[in-house]
Amino acid sequence: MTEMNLVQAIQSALRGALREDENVLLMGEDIGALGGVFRVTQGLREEFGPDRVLDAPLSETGILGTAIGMALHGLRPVSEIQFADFIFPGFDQLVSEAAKYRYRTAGEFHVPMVVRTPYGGGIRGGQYHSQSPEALFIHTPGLKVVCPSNPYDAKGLLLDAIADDDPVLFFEPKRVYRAVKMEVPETTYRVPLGEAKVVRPGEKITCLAWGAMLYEAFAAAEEVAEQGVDVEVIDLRTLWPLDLETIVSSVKKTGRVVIVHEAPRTCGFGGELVALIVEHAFLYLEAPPVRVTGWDTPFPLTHEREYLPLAHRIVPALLETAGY
Amino acid sequence: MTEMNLVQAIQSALRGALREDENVLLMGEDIGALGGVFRVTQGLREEFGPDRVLDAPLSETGILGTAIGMALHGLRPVSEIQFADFIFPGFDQLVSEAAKYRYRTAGEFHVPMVVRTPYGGGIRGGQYHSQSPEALFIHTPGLKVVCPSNPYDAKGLLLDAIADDDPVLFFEPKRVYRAVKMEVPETTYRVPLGEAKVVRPGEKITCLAWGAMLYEAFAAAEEVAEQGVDVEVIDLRTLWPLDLETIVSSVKKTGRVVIVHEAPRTCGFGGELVALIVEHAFLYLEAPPVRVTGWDTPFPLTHEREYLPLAHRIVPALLETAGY
Amino acid sequence: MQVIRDDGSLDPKLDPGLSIDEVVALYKAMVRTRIVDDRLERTQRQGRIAFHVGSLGEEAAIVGAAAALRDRDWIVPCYREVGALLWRGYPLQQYVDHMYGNAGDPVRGRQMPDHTFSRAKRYLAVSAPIGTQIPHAVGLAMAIKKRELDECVGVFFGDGATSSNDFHAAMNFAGVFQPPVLFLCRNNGFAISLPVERQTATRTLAEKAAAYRIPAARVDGNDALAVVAAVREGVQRAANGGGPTFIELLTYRLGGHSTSDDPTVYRSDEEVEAWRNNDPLPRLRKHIERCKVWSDELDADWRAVCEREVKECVRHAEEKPASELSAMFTDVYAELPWHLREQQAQALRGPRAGAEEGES
Amino acid sequence: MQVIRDDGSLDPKLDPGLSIDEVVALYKAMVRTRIVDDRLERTQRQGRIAFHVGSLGEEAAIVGAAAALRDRDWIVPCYREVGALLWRGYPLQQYVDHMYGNAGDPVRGRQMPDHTFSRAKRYLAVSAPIGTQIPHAVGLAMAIKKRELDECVGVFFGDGATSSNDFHAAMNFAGVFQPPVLFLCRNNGFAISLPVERQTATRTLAEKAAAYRIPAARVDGNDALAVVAAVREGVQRAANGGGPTFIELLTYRLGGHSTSDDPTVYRSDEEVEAWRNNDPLPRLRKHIERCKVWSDELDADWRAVCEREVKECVRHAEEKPASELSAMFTDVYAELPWHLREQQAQALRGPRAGAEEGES
Ligand SMILES: Cc1ncc(C[n+]2csc(CCOP(=O)(O)OP(=O)(O)O)c2C)c(N)n1
Ligand SMILES: Cc1ncc(C[n+]2csc(CCOP(=O)(O)OP(=O)(O)O)c2C)c(N)n1
Ligand SMILES: [Mg+2]
Ligand SMILES: [Mg+2]
Repeated sequence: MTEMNLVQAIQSALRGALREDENVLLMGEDIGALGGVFRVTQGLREEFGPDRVLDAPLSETGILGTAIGMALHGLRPVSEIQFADFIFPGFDQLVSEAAKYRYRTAGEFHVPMVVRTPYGGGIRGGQYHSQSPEALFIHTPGLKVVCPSNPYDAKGLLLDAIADDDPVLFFEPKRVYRAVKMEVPETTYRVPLGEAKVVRPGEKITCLAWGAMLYEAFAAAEEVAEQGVDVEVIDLRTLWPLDLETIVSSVKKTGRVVIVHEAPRTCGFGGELVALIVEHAFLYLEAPPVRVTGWDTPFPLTHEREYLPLAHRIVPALLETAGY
Repeated sequence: MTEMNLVQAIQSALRGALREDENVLLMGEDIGALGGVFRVTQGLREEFGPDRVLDAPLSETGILGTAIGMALHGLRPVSEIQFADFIFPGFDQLVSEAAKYRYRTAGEFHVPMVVRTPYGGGIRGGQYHSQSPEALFIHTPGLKVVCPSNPYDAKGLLLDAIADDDPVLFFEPKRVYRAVKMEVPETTYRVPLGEAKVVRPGEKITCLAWGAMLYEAFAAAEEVAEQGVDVEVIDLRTLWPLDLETIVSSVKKTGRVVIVHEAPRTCGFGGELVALIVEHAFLYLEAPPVRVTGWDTPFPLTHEREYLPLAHRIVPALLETAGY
Repeated sequence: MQVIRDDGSLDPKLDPGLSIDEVVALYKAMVRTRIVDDRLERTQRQGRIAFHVGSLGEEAAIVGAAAALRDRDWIVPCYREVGALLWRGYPLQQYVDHMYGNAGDPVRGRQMPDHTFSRAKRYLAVSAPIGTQIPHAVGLAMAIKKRELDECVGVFFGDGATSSNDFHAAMNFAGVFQPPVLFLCRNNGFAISLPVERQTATRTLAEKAAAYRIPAARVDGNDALAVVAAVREGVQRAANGGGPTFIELLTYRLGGHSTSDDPTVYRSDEEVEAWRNNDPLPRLRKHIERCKVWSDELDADWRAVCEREVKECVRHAEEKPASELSAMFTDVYAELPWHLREQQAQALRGPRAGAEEGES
Repeated sequence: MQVIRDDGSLDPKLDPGLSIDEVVALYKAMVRTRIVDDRLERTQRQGRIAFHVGSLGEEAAIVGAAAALRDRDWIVPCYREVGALLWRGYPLQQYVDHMYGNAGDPVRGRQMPDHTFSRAKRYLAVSAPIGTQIPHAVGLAMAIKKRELDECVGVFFGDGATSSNDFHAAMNFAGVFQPPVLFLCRNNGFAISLPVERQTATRTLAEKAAAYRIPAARVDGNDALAVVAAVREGVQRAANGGGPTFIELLTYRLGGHSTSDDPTVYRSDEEVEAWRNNDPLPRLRKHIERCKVWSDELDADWRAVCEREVKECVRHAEEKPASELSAMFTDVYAELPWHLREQQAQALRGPRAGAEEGES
C-alpha cells in the first residue's frame, strides 16, 4: 500500500497493465516525453519505450480510429484524449465504429479498447476544458462508461476496463486529480465495472453522484446531517451499464432522490436516472426526484463555482426534498 | 393550396426561402444534379444555379464548418446531411462551434444556420441509415432541435428555422417523406418554433411523440379508444426549446403519460421528458410515466418493425398505464 | 500504368509474371463476381432483396488487388469488394444468405445487404460511414508492426472517401508510424453523383499521398495485371519494412451507385459507353485467349457454372427462415447486461413477436 | 524566402516595398506585442490571472501577416494572434480586461484568457479546439465570393492543426470552390510537446497544399518583411479571383506552449538558444537602424511607452469588479428561453450568488 493521489493511482494502473500484458499500449497527444498535460503518463515512455507509449499527431480521429484497428488485431489500446472536450473530432469513430463493431459482426470481431479522458470543471478551464459529455456515450449502445471518484476505485476500475472486451470510456475527474489521496495497493487488483457503492448510508434521501461531484454530495450530506436529514450517498462509479439494483433498493428505503451531475441538465444522465427510478420505484416515491446539475449553458469561466452543482447548491435541494 | 407530401413541402419551403432571401443558400452531398438522395432538392440547382445550391465534397466537417463561416458573414446556409447517421464526422463543428459561437462572443457573432437531415427507421436502412440522434443535440446548449411530422408543419417550421438567428437542427422523418399528403399553402407562411400541438384531445393519458412516431401514437390512441381509453396525443414539433407548458397542462389533466421515440431508450429525450414531468407535475401523476422507444441496441435491419416503437408496442403501454 | 496491351499481349517490363493458370483463375473470379452481381441486381429489382451495391466495371481493381495480397494479409473493405472476399474462398451461400438477412446470415439480419466480414478470411467488416475503415487499417498495420509479423493490410476506399476526416488522419498516421498498409483507392469517377473533378481540385488522387510522404502509384484499374503488379510492389515494400503505399486504381463505376440510384440524372450515356469499351473483363479475356488457354466455349461454360451456382444459392436463401428476433439483443456487449435482458424479454413477449415480417 | 539580409539590408528582388514609416510601425507593433506578452506572463506567474498563451518569437509571422492584410479583410485567429488584433487598433484595455474576466471583459467572463474576437475589427473568435476555425475561414471566403465583395480572409493555425479533420476539409473545399482565403500556417516547431517532425512525415508543411491544388509558399516567418511580401502576394491572388493560397510561416515558439507548460521537458536549451539568435525583433530592428530611422534611444523610449501602457491597463483591470453572474445565461440563444430564465432565477437566488468568488 502506498499513498496515492488520483493521477498516481491511474499511472499505477497503466504501469501494471503495461507490465503484465504485452498487448497493452498507450496512445495520445503529448503522453510521451511530456507525460501528458496532467502528467498521468509521466515516466511511462521511458520505462516501456516509444512503441508502447505513442505520442500521436494532433488528431482524435486518428487516435481513436487506429486504436480500433489495433484492438481488432488483438491489442488492448488505451487512448488518452487530452480533454473530454476534444473527443468530438473523433466522436464518429466511437459511436459509429467502436460501439457497433461487435454487433455488426455478430461477435466475430470486437474492440477491446479504453479511452481515458479528463472531464469536468474545477480548474478554470472555461468552455473547452471543463465539459462532461458522458450522456452522449451512455446514449450509444455498445459503449461502457466509467467515472471513478477516488484513487483506489480509479486504479481498480481502469484495470477492469482494460481487461474488458468491450470499448470503455473512462472519465477522469480532473478536479480530483491531485486533491485526494488515499492508500492504494501496488498490485493489479480490480474493481469490477457495473457496481455502484454506497459511500454514506442513510435513511431519508438517496443522493446519486459520481466523479468530482461525489465529494460535493458527500459534503452536502454531512452538512444537512447536522439538521437531522440522513442522506444515503451512492457513488455510481460505472455509469453504464448501471447498477440499478443498488439505486432502486436505496430509493425503496428512502423514497426521496437527489441526483447531482456537472453536465448540463437537459438530456443529461440525471434525466435518465429519474426516469429509471420512476419506472422501478414509483410507488415508493414520497417526493419528486430532484436534479442538481450544471446549467443549460456552455461551461463558463468566471462563475464556474456558480455553474457547478457544488455543495452550496445541493444542500437546499436536500432540505427541500426532505421537507417535501 | 396544393396537395403535397413531406418531400414536396420541404422543397417548397426551400424554394420560397431561396426566392425571397438572397442570403439563403443550400449545400450538401448530391443535392445538385441528383436533387438529393431523397429528391428533396430536385430542380433547385436548375432554378437557382450552382452558386446557391452547392454540391459539397464528401465531408460533413466541411459542409458544417464552412456553413458556420458563411453564417458568420451574414448568409443563411441550409445544409443537408444525407442521413442523420452521417452527422457524426461533423459533430464537432456543431457542438463545439455552432452551438457556442454566440455565447463565446457575447452576441457579437452568431450563426444563423439550419441543418436538415433525414432521420429514423422505416426504410430498411439498418444500422447506418436509421438512427435518431436528436438527444445528443438537445443535450447541447445553444442548439435548437425541430422535428416535424407532417407536410404543413414541416414547411412552416423550416421557414421559421431559416429565419431564426440561432443554429437549428431540422430532423426530417424519412419514413413519412412520401407516406403522407396534405394541403399546403404555396406562400411562405411560418409555424413558430417552440410550440407543441395537441393533435388528438383526450382525458385519460397524455401521449407525447414527434416525427414518424406521431402516426404510431395516433394509431395506438385510436385503437385503445375503442376500449374506452381516451388518449391525448401531443406532437412536440420543436424538441428544444420545449413547449413544456402544453405538456404539463395536459399531464395535470390526465395524470398519466406515455412517451414514444425511435432512439434508444437510455439517455434518449424520453428520459428528459419524464424528468421534466416529474419535476413539474409530480403530485398529479397517477401512474409512472412510461417510455416506448427503440431498444438499447444498434438499429437492426430484419427486425426493424420489432425495434421501432410502433403502434403494436404502444397499445399495451397505453392500456397498462390506463389501468395502473 | 498499364500491362495488357490492346492486342492482348503484355508489356514485358511491367508484367507481374503470374503463371497462366493464375491469370485464368483471376479472370474466372472476375467473371464470377460479375455474374453474382448481375443476379443480385435482378433479384433486387424483383423486390426479393432490399438493396445491392455492386462492382460492375471495377472487378479488375478489386479482384486483382485481392489476388496480389497474400492469404495472411488483411483486407479492409469499403462496400463494393465482395469479389475480394469470394476470391479468398468465402462461401457464396453465406454471402447470399446475408443478402437476404435470413437465418443463415452471418450478421443475423442486423445489417443492410453487402455488409460482409470474415475473421477466417482476414476480411474486416463493411461499414456504411464513408472513410471510417481507413484508420482501422492503419491501426491493424501498426499492431502488425509492433508484433513483428510478416503480414500487411490492404484497405479499399473510393474517390469520395479521400475527402473524409478519416482518410486524412489515417494517411498522416501511416506516414508518421510507417506501418505495412496499402491504401487501395478505387477512383471510379463518382461519389454517388459527384464527379471526382468536383470532389477535389487535384488532377489525380495519387498526388495526395505526397502530402503524407507516402509513395504512390496510379494504375489502370481496369487492367487486372497492372493492378496485380502495383499491389505486389506495395506488398513487397511493406514486407521489407518500407511502410505504406498509396495506389490509385483508375476505373469507372459502370452501374448505378447502388440499386437505389439513377445515374442517368448526372452523367451522359456517351461517357458510360466509352467506359463500357474499356470493360476489364474482355481486356483480360483477350490476353488469355491470345495465350490459347481460353475460348468462347470455355467462357460460356464457366459463365453457366457461375449462373447455376448463384441461382442455387438464391434458391436456398429464399427457403431459409428470417433471422431470429432474440438476436436483436446479443452482441451489443460481450455479455448481455440487465437492461438488454429486460428489453429482450419484453420484445419476445410482444404481440407481434414471432409473427411474419410485414412490409415496413 | 527571406527579405532581410544578415546586415539589415533588403533583398531588392523580394522587398515588398513598404515605406520606412510603415516598417517602423510594424516594428513598433511587434515590440508592443512582446511587451504585453511579457507583462501578462509575469502577471500569470504572480497568480493574478489564470492563464496566458503568448506569441514570443512569432511576432513577425503574426503582426507581419496582419500588416499585409487590408482593413476590410477578415482575420480568423487560432489563439496566439492577439498581436494581429492589436495591430488593427483593438483597445489594449479591453484585451487586458478580458484576461482578467472582469466586468469590462467583452466575453463577460465566459471564456479562458486569450479568447478574443471583434466584429468591428473583422476578427473572428478564438476557439480552443484545434483546427475548427479553418473551415469557418473558407465559408467566410465563400460568402465573400458569392457576394462579389473585394475582401479576403486570412486564417491562422499552427503546425499541429495540419493534422486536424478541419484542416483537410477546409483545404479541400478551398481547392474546389476557389474562395479568397489565405491559409497562414504558423509552423513554430511544436504542438505542445510534439515536434513537427513527428506531427507529419513531410519535410515541409507547404507541400501539403499540393494535395488540394492550392498554391503555396514557404517563408522565413521570423523575417517580418518576407511575411508581408508573401501575404501580399496571396491577397493579390485572392483579389484577382485566383482563389486560395497556403503560406507556411517558418518560426519558433520561444516560450512555453502556454503558462501551463514546461518546455524544458521535451526540448534542449541549445535548440532554444539557436532560435533566440534568430529573434524576429532584432532582425527587423537591424534594418530600421541601418536606415537610420531607429536607435537605441528610440527603442528604449518606445519600450517604456509600451510598458507604461500595459501596466496602466493591468492596474485598471484589477480595479474592475468581476463579470456579472446573470451573464452566465444570456447569449446561449438570441432570446432567453423559459428554461434558462428559470435557471437564471434559480442561480441568482442561490445562497452564494453575489458573494465573492472563492478559489476553485
Ligand atoms: C460519412 C458519410 N457521408 C455520406 C454518406 C453517403 N454516401 C454513401 S456512398 C457515398 C459516396 C461514396 O463515394 P466513393 O467514396 O467514391 O465510393 P464509391 O461508392 O464510388 O465506391 C456517399 C456520399 C456516407 N455513407 N457516409
Ligand atoms: C481538438 C483538440 N485536440 C487537442 C487539443 C489540445 N491542444 C491545445 S494546443 C495543442 C497544440 C497545438 O499545436 P499547433 O497547432 O502547432 O499550435 P501552436 O500551439 O504551436 O501555436 C493541443 C494538442 C485541442 N485544443 N484541441
Ligand atoms: Mg467513387
Ligand atoms: Mg505549433
